[in-house]
Amino acid sequence: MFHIYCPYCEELREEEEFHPKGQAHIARPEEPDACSDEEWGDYLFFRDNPRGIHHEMWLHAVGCRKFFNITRNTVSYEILETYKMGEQPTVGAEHLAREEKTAREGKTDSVQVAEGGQQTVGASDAAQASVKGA
Amino acid sequence: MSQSALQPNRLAQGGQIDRTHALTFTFNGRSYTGHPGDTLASALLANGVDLVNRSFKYSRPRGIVAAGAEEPNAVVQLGATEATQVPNVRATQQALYDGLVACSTNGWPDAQRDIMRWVGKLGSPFMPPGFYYKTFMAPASMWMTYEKYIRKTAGLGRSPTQPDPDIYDHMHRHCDLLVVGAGPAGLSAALAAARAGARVILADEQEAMGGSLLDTRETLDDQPAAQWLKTTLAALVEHDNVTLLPRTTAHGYHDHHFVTLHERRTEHLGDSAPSQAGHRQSRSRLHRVRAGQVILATGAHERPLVYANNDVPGNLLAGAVSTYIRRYGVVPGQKLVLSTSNDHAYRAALDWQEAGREVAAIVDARTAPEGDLVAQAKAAGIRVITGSAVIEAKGAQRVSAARVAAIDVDAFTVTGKVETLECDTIASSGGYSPVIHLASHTGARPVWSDDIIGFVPTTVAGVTATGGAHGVYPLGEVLADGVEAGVNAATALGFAATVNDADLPRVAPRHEGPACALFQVPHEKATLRAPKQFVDLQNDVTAGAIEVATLEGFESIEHVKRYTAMGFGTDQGKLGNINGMAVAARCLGQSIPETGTTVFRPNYTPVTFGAVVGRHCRELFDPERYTPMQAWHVAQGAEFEDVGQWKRPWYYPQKRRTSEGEGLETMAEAVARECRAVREGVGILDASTLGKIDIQGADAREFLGRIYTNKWQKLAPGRVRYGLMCGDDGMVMDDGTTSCLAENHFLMTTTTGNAAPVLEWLELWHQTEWPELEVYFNSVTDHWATMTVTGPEARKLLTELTDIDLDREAFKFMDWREGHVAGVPARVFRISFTGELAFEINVQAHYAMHVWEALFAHGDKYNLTPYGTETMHVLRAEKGFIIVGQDTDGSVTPEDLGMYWAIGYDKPFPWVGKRALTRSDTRREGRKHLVGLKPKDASVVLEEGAPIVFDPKHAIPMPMAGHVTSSYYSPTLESGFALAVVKGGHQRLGESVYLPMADGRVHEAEIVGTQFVDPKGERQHV
Amino acid sequence: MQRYSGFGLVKHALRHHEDWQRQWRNPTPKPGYDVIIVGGGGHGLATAYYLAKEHGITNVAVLEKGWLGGGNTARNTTIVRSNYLWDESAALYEHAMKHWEGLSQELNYNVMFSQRGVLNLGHTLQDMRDIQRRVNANRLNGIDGEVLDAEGVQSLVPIMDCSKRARYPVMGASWQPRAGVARHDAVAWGYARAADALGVDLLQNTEVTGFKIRDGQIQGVHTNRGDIASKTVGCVTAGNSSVLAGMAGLNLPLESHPLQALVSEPLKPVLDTVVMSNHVHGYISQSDKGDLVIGAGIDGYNGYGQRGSYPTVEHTLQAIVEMFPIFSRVRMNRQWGGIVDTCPDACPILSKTKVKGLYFNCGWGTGGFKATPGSGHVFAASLAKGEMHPIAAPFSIDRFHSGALIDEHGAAGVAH
Amino acid sequence: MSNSVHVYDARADHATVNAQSPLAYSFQRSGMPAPGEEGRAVVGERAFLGHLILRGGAIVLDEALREVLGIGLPGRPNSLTVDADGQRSVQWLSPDEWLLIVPGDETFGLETRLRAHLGGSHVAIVDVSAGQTLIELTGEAAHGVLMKSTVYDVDPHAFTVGKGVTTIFAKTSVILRRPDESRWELIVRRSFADYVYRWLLDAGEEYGIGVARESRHESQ
Repeated sequence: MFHIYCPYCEELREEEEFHPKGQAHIARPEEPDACSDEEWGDYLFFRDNPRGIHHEMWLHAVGCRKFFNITRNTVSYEILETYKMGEQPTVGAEHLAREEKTAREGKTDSVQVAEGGQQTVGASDAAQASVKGA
Repeated sequence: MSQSALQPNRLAQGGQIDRTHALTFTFNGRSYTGHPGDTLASALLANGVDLVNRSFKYSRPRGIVAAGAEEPNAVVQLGATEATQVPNVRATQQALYDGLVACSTNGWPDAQRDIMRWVGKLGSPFMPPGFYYKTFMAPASMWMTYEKYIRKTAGLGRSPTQPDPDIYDHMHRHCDLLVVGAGPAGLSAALAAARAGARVILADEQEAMGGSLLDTRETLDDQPAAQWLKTTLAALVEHDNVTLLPRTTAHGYHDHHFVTLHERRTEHLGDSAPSQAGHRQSRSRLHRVRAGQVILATGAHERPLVYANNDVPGNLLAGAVSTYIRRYGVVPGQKLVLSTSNDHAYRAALDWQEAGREVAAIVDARTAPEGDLVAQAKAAGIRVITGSAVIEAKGAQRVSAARVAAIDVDAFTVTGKVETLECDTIASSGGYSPVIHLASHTGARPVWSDDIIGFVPTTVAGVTATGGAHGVYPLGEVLADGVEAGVNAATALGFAATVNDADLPRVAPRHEGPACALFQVPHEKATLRAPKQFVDLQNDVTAGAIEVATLEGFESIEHVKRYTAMGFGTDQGKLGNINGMAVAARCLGQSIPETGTTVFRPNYTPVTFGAVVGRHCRELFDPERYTPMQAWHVAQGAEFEDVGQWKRPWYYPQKRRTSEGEGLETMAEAVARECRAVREGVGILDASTLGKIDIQGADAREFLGRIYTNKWQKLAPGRVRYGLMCGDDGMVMDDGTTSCLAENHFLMTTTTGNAAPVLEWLELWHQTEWPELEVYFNSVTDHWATMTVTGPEARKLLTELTDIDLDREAFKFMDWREGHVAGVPARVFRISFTGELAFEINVQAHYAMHVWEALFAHGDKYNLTPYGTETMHVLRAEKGFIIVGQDTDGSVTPEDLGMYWAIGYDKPFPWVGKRALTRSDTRREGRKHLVGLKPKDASVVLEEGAPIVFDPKHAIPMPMAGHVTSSYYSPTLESGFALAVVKGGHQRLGESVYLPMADGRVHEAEIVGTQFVDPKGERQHV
Repeated sequence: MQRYSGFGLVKHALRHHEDWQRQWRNPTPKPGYDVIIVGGGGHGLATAYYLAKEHGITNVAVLEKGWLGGGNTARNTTIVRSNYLWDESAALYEHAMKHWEGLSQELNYNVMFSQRGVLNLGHTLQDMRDIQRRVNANRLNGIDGEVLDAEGVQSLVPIMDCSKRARYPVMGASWQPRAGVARHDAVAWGYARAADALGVDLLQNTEVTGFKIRDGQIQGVHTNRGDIASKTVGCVTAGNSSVLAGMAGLNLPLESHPLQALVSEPLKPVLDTVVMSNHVHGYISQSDKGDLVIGAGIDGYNGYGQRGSYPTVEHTLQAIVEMFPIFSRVRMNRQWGGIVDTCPDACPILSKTKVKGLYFNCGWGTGGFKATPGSGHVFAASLAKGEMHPIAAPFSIDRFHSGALIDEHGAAGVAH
Repeated sequence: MSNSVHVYDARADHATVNAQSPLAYSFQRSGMPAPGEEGRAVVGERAFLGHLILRGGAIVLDEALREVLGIGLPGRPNSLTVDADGQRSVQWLSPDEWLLIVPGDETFGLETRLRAHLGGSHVAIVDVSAGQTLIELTGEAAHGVLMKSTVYDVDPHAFTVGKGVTTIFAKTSVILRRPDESRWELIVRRSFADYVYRWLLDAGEEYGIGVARESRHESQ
């Protein structure tokens, strides 16, 4: 059972408080009517399913009710970072190779956490821009 | 009678039992005595009970082999009453209590006289591994009969047939460091970390903490180990940052250092949990521990040697012999032969001799054993036979002799003449396997170590194995290893800690010679011809079976295990797995690490379902949600319907008098009465369960337009509108009304079951796609109680109680007003789900009962009738109003429902669900449409879920055109009617369809519109 | 192939079981095959068997990165039933059911298919509507089944709490008598042995590391044992399908989730049917060995770790004890997890791809085991003919673009 | 105050209206066992308080709150501020959400004054007073009762005074907080209150849990 750092509550909480919500950074097409059936189907149904580093969205359902993102290894289940909606991951697939190397040397970090920040969420233009670009 | 006559194998002194108290217990119908401190196993051995069970497949007699969690044979049925039966309890882990009743799990009429032994004896040659797969195939029709008899012979214990009188509970724990195992390593580690300031939990599965210290021959600081143990435990108790959990097994290691511990709180006290100070207590408790770091100090399990007839009662593990003698004061026999591959096991012979019984010989597979214990044994005059092993046990229901011969371990051959040594006990030791179970639960694969001749764990970050759990066995090293682990864990947690050698107790150094790698002992005959050499005693898996499996091409160890069932017992192969791998490796001509590794799944030892469930059962299985009017509904005798977690009144059966006397109305009668009341007078519904979401913000209106299919730009304050919500796949997901409370303020209602999902849905879109929109959503479902007053007389009734102008022009259909009802501030919404004049009254939930009762106080003269969800469904269906989830199923679009009026095709923003409506499949002809069905025979009420076909004469498979989604008898129409989805239904109005039923009847119905009553919608406008 | 029979067993016993034949060979890979099946689980082995048996294509290799039947075949709760709601699914699973009946004899390997019946319980009015709808649909599709009320359920399973005291009282059930359970490992082994006997090369410890594709046509696979050529490759790799598809530059609408199961300690026979409840969420049967075999739902996150989260197990046992209060003192022996590849509509994919000659059979979610013979049969026909078998055709990947989903998920809401 | 939001005093006059607290039915149905003599675990309902949800930016809300109520908005996650006489509190629920609890009859006045201060800011204030209730838990075994009920770490050293979280409680959610050394507070949703009450009595049975006599469940 996961122990998840909520970037809004700024502490580790039990998995039971959270709901997984699938792949992160799935942006709705700006102009749905301009999408082909294939593009729309891709948006609705086609998700990355990596064996390894995965960026996924979770909801702190019994908690602050905020959606946020997790970078997690889908094999070891190690959580490499959590970050707020609108932010970008700092850990990618290349991390896995590096991590495996460290693991062979007998040492791994347990949990890294992206820097937390602002107290308020929502209306800033910056947040809008980064979400749209996600 | 003297003590020894009562308990022939009980020593007069020694051990940690209380001889001043006798406990009486029953095994297989016979009464025995034991002492506090005994396990059921030690008490049985003390009483000279050799045969404790019959084996699973061959019905062979079996005795106690081990003294702990690894015991494969002594698996008993426990319980004095039917309700308190516990199947498959390991006698080695069951503390003795007064009045304990147990019996063998196999054997009829009992384990001693078992008649199945003849089947086992005669049949065993015909039961190679996989024999089920190779037979019972003809004739095919007979399999179910064969299976019935096969099943009867399977299983171990039996389930109780009555509900459990006990309760179980959970404790959620958090700590910096969890230490599993309170042997020397675990105790040292816990103390070191506690001293550094860490919050520590120390859990140990045994009745007493101490692990190997409870039966060791060694001294610490020149004192018996018990002294150091006592001091250390006392030191731990003094730390208020330490929680000690004895009788607590860590059975599952889950992700991120979440460990489940099972604490047997009362199993040592009796069949059923006694109450404590007048309060009920749980029988056992499951601790759900979230730890920062975990130290596994779980020790090691001794491996038996695999030799012929090694399952006859009287064959024990060498370490178990020492444990029974030193901890329980029980010598399980008169004359011992010890067969070993290592020094450590010698202590069994020394303990045996010191207990005053005879040691026939120590048979050592090594040619030149040279350790200190070897010297001690020789000095004690014990005969040591080197380069040899016990190759076969003799005896039927108890060992009578050991056949001993010189062997060549590497060549796997018997090299010398066989000598038969008379004895009644054979102890064996093939070395030790670290208990790596918990480490491997995390997915970490153990690796083979030639140094310790066993698998050692690899661990994920934050987990440390210490002591025997990673192959460190000498006591002095174990203690130091434990301290180091504790200090390292504390340091990693951020506490200042250092190793101080001065804290370590002195342990006299002891030289141990190297062990040899012996698993299966060679026999004069080839494995397949020799007497059975058991690898997995519980599942009756022999070395021969493994050899056959490899002959048949099962080369992966996983295949071997599955084909032979090795390791699938309740002991999960704690004794047998490594030996089995060694046999497979030998047969395949490869090394053990080449053959594979061994991975364990939770649980380490079995855990009672009840403990996993905790208090989440019966009345606390799932929350029951109530509206503020629940007490009233109960008092009125309502029948309830489960809607999500809510209890909603389904209908209110009233007393009625018939020719048979007084009774309650049937559901049909009650519903007909309630329906008529609404259509003709006035009814009232508790609609408080509807989801209610308060929406505020400058962009609230814009947001609604994006999330609903229909338009919201022009909805004025004071007005209400119906809204339909889709996923972006275009399928209907919810509906409800939303009221404009003020320009930037709306109140959305959702269906009862979708309240939480819809709120989450709104938040999802807001937080992830449109954070720029200024809007906030808050649930007010529980804050507002809702009651619907509906029917032609609704206005008259409400007028008596409100200051709101209810005039039809002043307060139009789809308006809302604020005012007072029964003196309580209220919002009243003129919306209708029944098609009748209707007012939905919202008041703060505190006052709901007050208003409800006031309405009834005034409602008498109008025959105000409470109605439940069933009547609500009938009335709405008569009007063609859908229920999402009943008339839709996740594959229905607004167009399929014919709700074009609720689709804002020309809204500027591409609202959620719009694009999907133009996919090729959503555009195609012949989709299923929602329509009304009028049965040709008005007395027929179609079955909900009934299939609809165009051609009822078509052969099976008969093409289906749709199904009935809602169907009722309408007291208003005096006819059955239904809603249904039918292929191309909107183009088929007036056509007939057929409903072929299971009983052979075929109903005919006409496709009609969905509005059956008042299709022009005049009544709600009155 | 050495035939198995009771008589043969006696013969072998007299010879101390020393001359049992291998059940399958351990061949060296050939440079090329007519057809390559990637994935040596039940579905892959069945596909290979039917290719050889029914289509005469024997130059076939099954490539398995580990051991045969070592994936979900080895980790499921062994339930077999065909009472699916939608015509397309019902046709597929009933096709499998017909093969199950008689499979032991066909393979000369007792897969212990026990038609002890499956109950799908209903606890709410909507459950009962859905049950009526499904059983009616099944009837028109020629699939056995009936709707039982609470009393009917009680008489079939006397040890279940069917009283009104329950939090969610049992209102009724659908009952499929022909459904049941089978011995999961034996299915893989039986197909393996029969396929091997027909000449199929079963290559264990052979991991596909890439595909060789030229001009949009599959040419073969790269493996840890060298390249192997074939113009027809069928991938049947369950939870690892996305990874494999990625190697071919394809994207599948799949997510791989942990699916957990658990068993009790072995007990004397106490439960003679399979009981499934979607509402209180748990399913249970008793194996011939005596274990209560209990299934849980999938975990919501993606995971290849063959383990899931503990609360899923807790909720499952809560459901079991709610339905069977007498099991409170029974003990849980072992739990484990499989990796199930799930589709958005909870239906499988049997499909061609953009790469000519490369086919996928995946997305079975929690319903794979029961489909094994049917899936293998129609997939083999599709590979042999180069056109999807009519029963397989609706399960094309295209449906996720057209919108023509077969929504067992949304509509039936029935656990597998 | 902007008229773009419908601000509405829906509180009735408790002198003339028979108000029922969320636990009223539970007290009637499950009874109110007396606490054991040592009072190791005692529950009580503090009914009819004013519960307001504040949504918006921390800075504007903090300013308004200081002005109107004299206490600041807790800025740190999972924290709680209580005023001098312990009657009014503000708790962080999420980065843009706080729970304000005040005596019931102050609720509407407070909302009105807050709105007046906030002007046209992008905020929301929602009265949820009748939708939830506050349950107090006291006694030395209170933390044992909570350990049996919630996944959150309730060790008094970890869950310090002034902390408050939304978390799992048995099979529902609660807001759990510790306003002072002697007291835990659970804020539960009305429709789940009966379940929470029954769970607490069950979990506390071994500690002799009982109900404080002063619990008010009928009109005050």
